[in-house]
Amino acid sequence: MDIEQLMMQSLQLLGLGMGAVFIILTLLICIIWAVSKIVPEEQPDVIPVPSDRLSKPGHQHIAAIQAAIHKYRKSR
Amino acid sequence: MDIEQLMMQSLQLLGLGMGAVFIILTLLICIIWAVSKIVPEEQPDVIPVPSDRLSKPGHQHIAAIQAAIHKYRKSR
Amino acid sequence: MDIEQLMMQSLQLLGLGMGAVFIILTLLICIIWAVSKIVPEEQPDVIPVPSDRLSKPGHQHIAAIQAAIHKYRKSR
Amino acid sequence: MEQGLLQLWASTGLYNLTIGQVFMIAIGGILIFLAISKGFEPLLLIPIGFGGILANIPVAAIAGPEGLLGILYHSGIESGVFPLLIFMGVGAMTDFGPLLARPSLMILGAAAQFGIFFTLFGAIAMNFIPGIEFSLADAAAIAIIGGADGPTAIYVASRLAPELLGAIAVAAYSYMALVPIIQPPIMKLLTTEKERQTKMTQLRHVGKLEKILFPLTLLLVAILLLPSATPLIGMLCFGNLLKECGVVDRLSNTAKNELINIVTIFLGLAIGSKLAADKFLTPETIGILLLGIVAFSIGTAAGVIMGKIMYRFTGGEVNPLIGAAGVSAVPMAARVANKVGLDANQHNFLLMHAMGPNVAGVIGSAVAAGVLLAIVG
Amino acid sequence: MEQGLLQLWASTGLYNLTIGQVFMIAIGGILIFLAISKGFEPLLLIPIGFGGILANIPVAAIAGPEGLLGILYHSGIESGVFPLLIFMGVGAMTDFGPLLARPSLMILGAAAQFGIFFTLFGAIAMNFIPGIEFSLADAAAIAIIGGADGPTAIYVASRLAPELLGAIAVAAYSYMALVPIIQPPIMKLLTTEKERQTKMTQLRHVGKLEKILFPLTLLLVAILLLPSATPLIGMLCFGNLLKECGVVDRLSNTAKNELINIVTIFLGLAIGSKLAADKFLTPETIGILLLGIVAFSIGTAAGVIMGKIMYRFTGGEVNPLIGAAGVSAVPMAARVANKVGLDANQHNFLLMHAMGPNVAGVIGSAVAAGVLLAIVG
Amino acid sequence: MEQGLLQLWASTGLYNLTIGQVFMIAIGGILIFLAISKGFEPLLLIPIGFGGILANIPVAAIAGPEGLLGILYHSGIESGVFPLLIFMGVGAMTDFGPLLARPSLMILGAAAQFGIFFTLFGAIAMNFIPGIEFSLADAAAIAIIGGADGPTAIYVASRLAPELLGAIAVAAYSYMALVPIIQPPIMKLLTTEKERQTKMTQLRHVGKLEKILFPLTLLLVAILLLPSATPLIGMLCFGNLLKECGVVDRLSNTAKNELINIVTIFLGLAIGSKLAADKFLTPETIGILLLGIVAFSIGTAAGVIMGKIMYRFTGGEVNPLIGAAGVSAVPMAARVANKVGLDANQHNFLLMHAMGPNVAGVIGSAVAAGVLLAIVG
Ligand code: NA
Ligand code: NA
Ligand code: NA
Repeated sequence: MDIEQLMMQSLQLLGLGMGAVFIILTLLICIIWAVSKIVPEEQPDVIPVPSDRLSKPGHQHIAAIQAAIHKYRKSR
Repeated sequence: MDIEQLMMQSLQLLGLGMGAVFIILTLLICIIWAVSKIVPEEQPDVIPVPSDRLSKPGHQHIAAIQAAIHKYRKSR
Repeated sequence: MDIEQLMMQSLQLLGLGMGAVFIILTLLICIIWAVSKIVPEEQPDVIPVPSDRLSKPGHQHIAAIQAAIHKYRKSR
Repeated sequence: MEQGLLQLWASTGLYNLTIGQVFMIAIGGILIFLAISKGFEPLLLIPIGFGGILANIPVAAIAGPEGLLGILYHSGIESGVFPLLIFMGVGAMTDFGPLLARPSLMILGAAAQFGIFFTLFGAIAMNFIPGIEFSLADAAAIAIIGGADGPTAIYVASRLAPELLGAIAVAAYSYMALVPIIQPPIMKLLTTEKERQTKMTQLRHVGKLEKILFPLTLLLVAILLLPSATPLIGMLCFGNLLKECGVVDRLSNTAKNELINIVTIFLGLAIGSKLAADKFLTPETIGILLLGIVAFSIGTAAGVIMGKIMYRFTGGEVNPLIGAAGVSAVPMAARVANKVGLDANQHNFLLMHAMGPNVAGVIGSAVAAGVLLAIVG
Repeated sequence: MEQGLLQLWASTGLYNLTIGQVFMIAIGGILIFLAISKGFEPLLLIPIGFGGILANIPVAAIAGPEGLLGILYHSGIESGVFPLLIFMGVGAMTDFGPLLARPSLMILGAAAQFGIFFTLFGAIAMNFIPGIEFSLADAAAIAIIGGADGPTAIYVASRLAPELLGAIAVAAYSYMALVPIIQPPIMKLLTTEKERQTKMTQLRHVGKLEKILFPLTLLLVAILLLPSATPLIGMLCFGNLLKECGVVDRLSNTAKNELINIVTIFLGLAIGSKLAADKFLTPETIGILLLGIVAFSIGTAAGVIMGKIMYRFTGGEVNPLIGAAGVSAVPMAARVANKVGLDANQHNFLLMHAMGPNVAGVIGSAVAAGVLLAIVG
Repeated sequence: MEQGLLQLWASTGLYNLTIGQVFMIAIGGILIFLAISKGFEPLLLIPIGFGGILANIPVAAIAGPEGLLGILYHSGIESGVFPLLIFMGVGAMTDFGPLLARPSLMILGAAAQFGIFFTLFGAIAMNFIPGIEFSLADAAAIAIIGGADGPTAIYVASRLAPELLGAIAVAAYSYMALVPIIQPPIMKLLTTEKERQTKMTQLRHVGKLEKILFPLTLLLVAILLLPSATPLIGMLCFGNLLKECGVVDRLSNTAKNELINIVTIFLGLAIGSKLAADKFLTPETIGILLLGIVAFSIGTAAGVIMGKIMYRFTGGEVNPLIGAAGVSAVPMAARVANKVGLDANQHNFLLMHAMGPNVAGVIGSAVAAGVLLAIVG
């Protein structure tokens, strides 16, 4: 196959390929959009914002600590 | 092979198979029973029941907390 | 091949093999030594020794506990 | 350009899909749907369902001998490697303690294997229906569905009737997932309220040494009496020995986690490769699905009836419900026995008591598989 | 003894090394150096570089058909298994949420594939240079470098031009590592300061059901329109379904951790086996390296230009910089878009907005790969 | 029915077991027993022992070419893949720091390889015994037991004398397990109390860069001087580079955990396949077991004697005991050196000092393996 023919083929592939990519991704956009309309909206899980600024080390630790302090306070 | 013959064979397999299953599992029962008699009985590991109801978050945490509180108490 | 010939060959292998092992490992010693001279010396990471003897259960826990106690102390 | 467009069009699914493929893709989707929304054995039905979809895609030949699924099937299932590795992982996960604590309950795990051999007979009887023609090997492979044990069914089917493997695997896992629906009516039909309320005494403590000796003992018995079952039983025992011996935890952890996960993914996809429309959509498949549910039901019934016999003989010390757990389907069947027991008596916890027959059922079906492989294979 | 010494001497590297092998060992060392000291895609360039060194050792034949690298290459890359398993792992890691939140941005991931097809044309044009002779299959395999997606490039190259695989893989991963250097000048050249300062509105929350449906939808579209892309897209979707369905976490965790790590090690070493001097040191390799950078640049430019078009059409709602992320190179390209955005406006966080086009780029290059495989393969 | 019963009976182990198989099953049991109750290299001896049992089961043909063990052997050991992957994992686990801190101690790891070459001579001398006929390749494969390094022994044996692999692997791992029993008497015999009490100065700190450069340097030396050792040394260095470079921790963690665990299970089972009675119960096996202990003892002695020489030359700065660690058997031999040192002086901690010669021994035996493969292979 001579180079001109190959170049024609590759030009053709450029057209077909970009066409296929755009068609398929556009179709996907439409479907995703449609699905998002059909599917009942879901509330994002609200993460309770701890009022305590100390929350970093993990809730369980804090809970344990508060319990310990509470107990200590009572035991006096 | 005609179907009647196959059915005879499958009936025979039913007998042989259930026989083998029962013989082998019964033999296992006997062996397990014998082994359990021979092997010296082992005491189950007794897990010490913590008197403190707070033990959920893990002993180390509690230990740390108690130490901290103890230290604080002393430091006053 | 008769046994004498094999024994000659194995003696020869003994010489060649131990020679190769010593040459290669000696060469490595030289290279390692040279590299250690060329490479700038690196200070070992000094691990800060905590003055607090309580540090076993992990710094974060301690931090949390101290913060909790601090808060409690203030809140009184 | 037109030529290229035509070539591209001729390579689309729209151009190439057959009705059968569309149908099978839908079946794959349904398996996935059931697995996700109903929790039906998701670890296997999601890979199988997805593999089934991939296997029915035209042009791509993913299930062909050079496609990913074909390669996985050839190297892992045709060879028997995957089910054996799964069995090793199952061994590394299984605690035989409850079985060792009360070994007599193993007899329930034996009785439930009646489902297998009855179904073998039923599969042969199906040959009277025109259009269905099961050989003895086919019938044996189908019957093993009654063992309610996935890897055993796949291993036997891959040896005796590879062309039926897809349907057998789907049937086995589907019915295992359906255990909570299939078993309770049978259990209630065959037992009285009083029987179901039977409480059982606490299990004795089983020592470490007994647990270490068990896999070795089991293997020894299998070697002496039924070597054809030793690939399956051997790997089960190997995994269990790794677990119980206590000195190679890094191996047993890998066997029951990463390794079994990897093999599960590959196994599921590879089974999916057998859901290709041209192989799956046959009268045989319908026969297999029918026989599978018969096998499960008969196995359950046989286990419960043996439970009733033990109830009678022990003077009411054994709750017949735990006989249903003898089919295997670990741990689902034991949970079902527990639940039906709780329905009859709120304070009746049968779970640990049902675990013994449950794991005995695994051994029982491996033994049954050994018989089938020895005589039919 | 002299004979033995001679035999030993004749087996040394000093006696056997060719100039080409020395050169390639140095190249392997450079890849490793760049990976370690500059952080250039170390997960792949270290195994590839090391594999390249091993492949160029005389006498040992590690890359030969019976050597470790040769075995890994034959069983994992020639078969297509490794890149597909990597794709499964990538699927199990990828969150398609940002793409689902604003699907219109997928068009940016489509535009960036222009780099692939333009390079295909460029590779063919290179045939005018004497000494270089690329077939259409070669050109397609080279062009896919423009997809900026490692496993896709390896998969396509292993199918269309296995003899070029080493150079293509090295080019693909090297340029992916160089994204922070290649892309910013192009992005700045094509956009105005005002465009770069564009802030984007927060993404909507995407529900679990949408995330579960997406991989199935994507696979369905691929089945209907482009089955030749389904091995790649199928495994991506499978991994993603494992992740999103929420009922098989142990499988998705294994797919995205241990399994992908194992395959990455093997894949890297196996690619290294294609760096053997006699196969790698050819004029074609230089051509491939040149074409690769062209592909990346054109892809980036095309993405940015499409971004400018969207900026115009949406009345300034879309920052054109995120178009550059459409080439894939996940997540590097998205981070680059974010960084260039921050340079223009300190409060402009584009990362999540760029993730949509970024993962769309993965899909886009898989689609492009499908077209190439369908027409050229 | 009688026919069926006869067929079933003819398939039992009771009918088929040979005396040799019973004996080998017992051997497998003993290996497992020693591994569990005495802690003898359990990670390998449990899989090897269990594999040995499985390999001697009649009828099932688990070690045959289509059985699980046969498949594992063919794909993992015959190919050399498993020992090389183990070596990669070993590399990812090994800290060469102590060796780099005091490189001169490597000479101890060189001296201990005398065990290998002396045993080679001994194996050939055994040919004077009627009934034993070792070729040079056989003798070399047996001699490598003296390297006290499992994967090296398996790799060399699989290349030079696959029919002896079972006995060689069992001997290598058994004697490695017996190091705490074999070595101390030899060490005490050859050293004076004063020598054993020698304290050594603390090791210097070794920087990160030196640690990264070492595997590359080692590989380079092997490439130049002994390419036939590069499969082993290369994978060791690759694993170590993954560990030390610090940018691919997910790969090095997988290499030294899940991957090495999986390969260890498979390798052990596959070696077990070579314990089949008809292949294992030969006069050669007894010869191998004898030669193996000779190899270990001579290697230990050579290391200690070189230690004494260094003690003399350095004016008492080197404790000769650490010479025994030069045989490899990482980290057991280093621990033994430490223990014998503690016995002589309660405050004498030699562990880190012995680690240098210990890992040098691994390199030394890989070098020795390279020589054998280059000249005999
Ligand atoms: Na069962
Ligand atoms: Na792309
Ligand atoms: Na050694």
